[in-house]
Amino acid sequence: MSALSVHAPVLLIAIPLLGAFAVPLIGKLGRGVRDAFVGLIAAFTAALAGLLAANVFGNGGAASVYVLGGKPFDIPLPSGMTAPIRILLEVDGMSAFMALITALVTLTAIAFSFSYWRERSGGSMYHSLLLLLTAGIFGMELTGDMFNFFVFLEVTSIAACGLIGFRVWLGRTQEAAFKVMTLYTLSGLFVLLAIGLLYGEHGGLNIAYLAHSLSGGIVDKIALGLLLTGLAMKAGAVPMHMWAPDAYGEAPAPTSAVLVANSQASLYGLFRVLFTLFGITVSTATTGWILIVFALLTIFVGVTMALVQSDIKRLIAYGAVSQIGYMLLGVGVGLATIVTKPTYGFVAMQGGIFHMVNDAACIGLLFLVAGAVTRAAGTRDLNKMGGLAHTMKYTSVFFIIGAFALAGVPPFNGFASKFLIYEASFKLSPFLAIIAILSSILLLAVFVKAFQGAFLGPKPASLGGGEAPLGMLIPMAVLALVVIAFGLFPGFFVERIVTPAARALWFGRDAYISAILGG
Amino acid sequence: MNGITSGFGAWNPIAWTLLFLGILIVAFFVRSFGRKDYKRGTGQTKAFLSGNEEPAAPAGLHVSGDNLYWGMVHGLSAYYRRVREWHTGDLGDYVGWFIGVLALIFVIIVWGG
Amino acid sequence: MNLGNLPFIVSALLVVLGIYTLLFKRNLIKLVIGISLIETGVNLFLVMLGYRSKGIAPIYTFAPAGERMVLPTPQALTLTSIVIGLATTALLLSFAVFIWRHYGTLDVHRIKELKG
Amino acid sequence: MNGGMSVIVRTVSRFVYGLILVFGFYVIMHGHLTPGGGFQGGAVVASAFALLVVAFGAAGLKGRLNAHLLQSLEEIGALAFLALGFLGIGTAFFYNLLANSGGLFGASVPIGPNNGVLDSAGTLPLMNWAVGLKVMTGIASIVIVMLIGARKEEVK
Repeated sequence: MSALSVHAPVLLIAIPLLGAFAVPLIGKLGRGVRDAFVGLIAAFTAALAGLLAANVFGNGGAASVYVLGGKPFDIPLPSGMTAPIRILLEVDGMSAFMALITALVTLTAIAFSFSYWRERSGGSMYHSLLLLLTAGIFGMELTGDMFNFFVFLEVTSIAACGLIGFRVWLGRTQEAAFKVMTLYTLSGLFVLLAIGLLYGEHGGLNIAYLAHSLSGGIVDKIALGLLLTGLAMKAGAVPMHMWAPDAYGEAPAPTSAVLVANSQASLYGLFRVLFTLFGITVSTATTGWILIVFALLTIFVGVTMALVQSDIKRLIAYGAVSQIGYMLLGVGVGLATIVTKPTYGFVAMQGGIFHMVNDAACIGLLFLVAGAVTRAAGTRDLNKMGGLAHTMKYTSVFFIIGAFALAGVPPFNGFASKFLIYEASFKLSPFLAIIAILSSILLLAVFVKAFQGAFLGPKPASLGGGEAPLGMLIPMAVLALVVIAFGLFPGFFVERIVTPAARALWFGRDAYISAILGG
Repeated sequence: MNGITSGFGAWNPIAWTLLFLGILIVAFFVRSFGRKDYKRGTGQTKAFLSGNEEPAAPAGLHVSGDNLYWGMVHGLSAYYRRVREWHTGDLGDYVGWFIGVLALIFVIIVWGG
Repeated sequence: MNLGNLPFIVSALLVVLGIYTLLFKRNLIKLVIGISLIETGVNLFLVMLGYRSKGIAPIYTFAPAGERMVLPTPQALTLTSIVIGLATTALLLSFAVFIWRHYGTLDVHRIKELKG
Repeated sequence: MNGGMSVIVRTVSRFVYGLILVFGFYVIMHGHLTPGGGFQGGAVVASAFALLVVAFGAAGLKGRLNAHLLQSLEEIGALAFLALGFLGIGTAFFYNLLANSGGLFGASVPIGPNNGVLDSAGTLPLMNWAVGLKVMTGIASIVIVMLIGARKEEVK
């Protein structure tokens, strides 16, 4: 293996961090130089994620460890006890899968931002925060250490809220940023409290070490409750979702796409805690059904609230909230059945995890379209828009692709993953599948409404609007291509990347532990 | 390679797309049997409203987004009134729901976990 | 009563007070204070985890020989958490400044443009 | 507040200012031996700036602290920290290349209680300096930004 692929996990965090700190300095050299630098950093990061994924999936998704600061990570203590004491990154199939999603979303969002921020000042700070957020998300996904997970969680919180409140000249962004920051901090503190409880009980911070020594006692259960609620809130599960439409709706459009990736990283943390950290030391029927109840509420409330929105970004934001529910449903069904391990449990896991990448691509595409539309039209109110399809032909096609894919219309990618979720959850209880299918149909209605409002009919004379510039169309086209490719060849992607990821969560607890502790 | 199976059902997008295209071709084929003697710009193209005259739409009329599905939203107004009141936008309520769910999860996990 | 558990009680009290502040106070600045209270409680809890009774500070420079030291890891965690708390508080306060400028109020019940 | 505080406060703070700076730099420099380090020392140094703001008011600060310069220094501090991390990439990220090497900060330290060797710990003291630079400039620019915010409100 080349040096680059050995160091890929840490470079995925360090390179965006380097970019984030260097951008304000390089920005003084001029906009062109800065954009080239940011583009280079983003492209290199995405290439590293690809390299990491190729390594891990070439290995069948087996867990590998990267030690920061030196070779041996278990220094034997004078008492003869060995414990992992260094900062570790641990990468298995699920981590690599999440890194791929993050790379896809951040690369397209950063490329889109170049055109989006062309006329505005402060672009250096904006790109700096975006790269910081990227580094934080990668950190959450790759770390093998609970405390570092908390640190990166807070890095993403601070960078995300900086981005939400970046446009200080709009009052609503400040309101959204304050609310989101309060909730993010609160959830972060409860996660920290849980980590403290686990540390006090077991004397370690490493995930594998903690997983090895967990016993399912009362302190562990309290820690589980804190972690579960805090991370579910940061993922945007109903009834703790109220911050999500504020955040996605008020953030600059390319940022909204990255915020969804951030929510998915919290979801990854939740799955990591439930499957790898706790696993079967607590009743998985209980935790699985908690996820399923969250999922049903999230799906239904998200979709129905999206139907009555008249702000295009808030409408898409509620759509994004509802999609988190599908992931929770798939993985929740998998978790609830992990003890008996029936076939449909693994299919549900595949569906829920496959839906993560599909949702990231579709929602990213839709938010980018919304950014292009609001920028062209000068308004976000669907009642004041209309007829934009006359002038924005490509953008409207991209909107149709994204909306159909998200609503699960065949042959796009959303259908492929929802198909797996429907079939598997029907096996557990038909009621789950009914809610999921019904909400999917409602979601199509939501996007028909948005499409009719924004793109069809005569165009009001007061409305601006020419086709989006090429710098915006290309990122949208990339995401649309991903949507179509995942839709037309789901078998290939499920076999190559989704199944190793699902296996790492469902079967991989012992492998994850033994990668660090051996044996 | 391109299809997926769930163990109880299967989904093959390529086959589905080919089938879709095939049905589309059949539909166009059936359509070609239609009458060719239809004339544009005559009364044949007018909407039939029980024999009444079609009212002229004011210029620039647009059925905006909120007009769609108003019937459904109206039908579900009992649900929507409640659920929109629930989204107060008050930060205290946001925190309250978080703490409430936390307490509930504690009870469930400590008892049932 | 065992006084060794007193700091844990204080930390729980701080967290509860902070949650109370977040739930029932209306001024944004007070909400930030509430967040800080919770944070202090959590930090106190963390730093207490490493305490051993009659332990000395874990510094080797000029340390008396043979004394037992408290555990340094939780102190490092607490320091990190304090650093993060500083950034969070600064960010929250600057949002509050801008909210005051746009809305002309700091009352959380009147800052509700985003709802429904 | 623009005019600053009374003569007593100003005189005392002029005197204390230097002491605070010295103490802050001491905390940064001895970060690898005693409690403290980059963040704590940087915060102490930044508190000296805050003292200036309180004692002399916004007007007294004019020309002394340049927000752009502070921001650039902050970025340089962060980049230096990352560069020190990359220094050891031959073995692993953050690998302490300089420790026990005999060169700069390369003296080896006996395990257990000792009298403190300043010239030890490899890249750690350098990282402390980098972090210290970042934190002192970062907090100082936060103070300045908040000051500007407060002054605009007074105008309003």
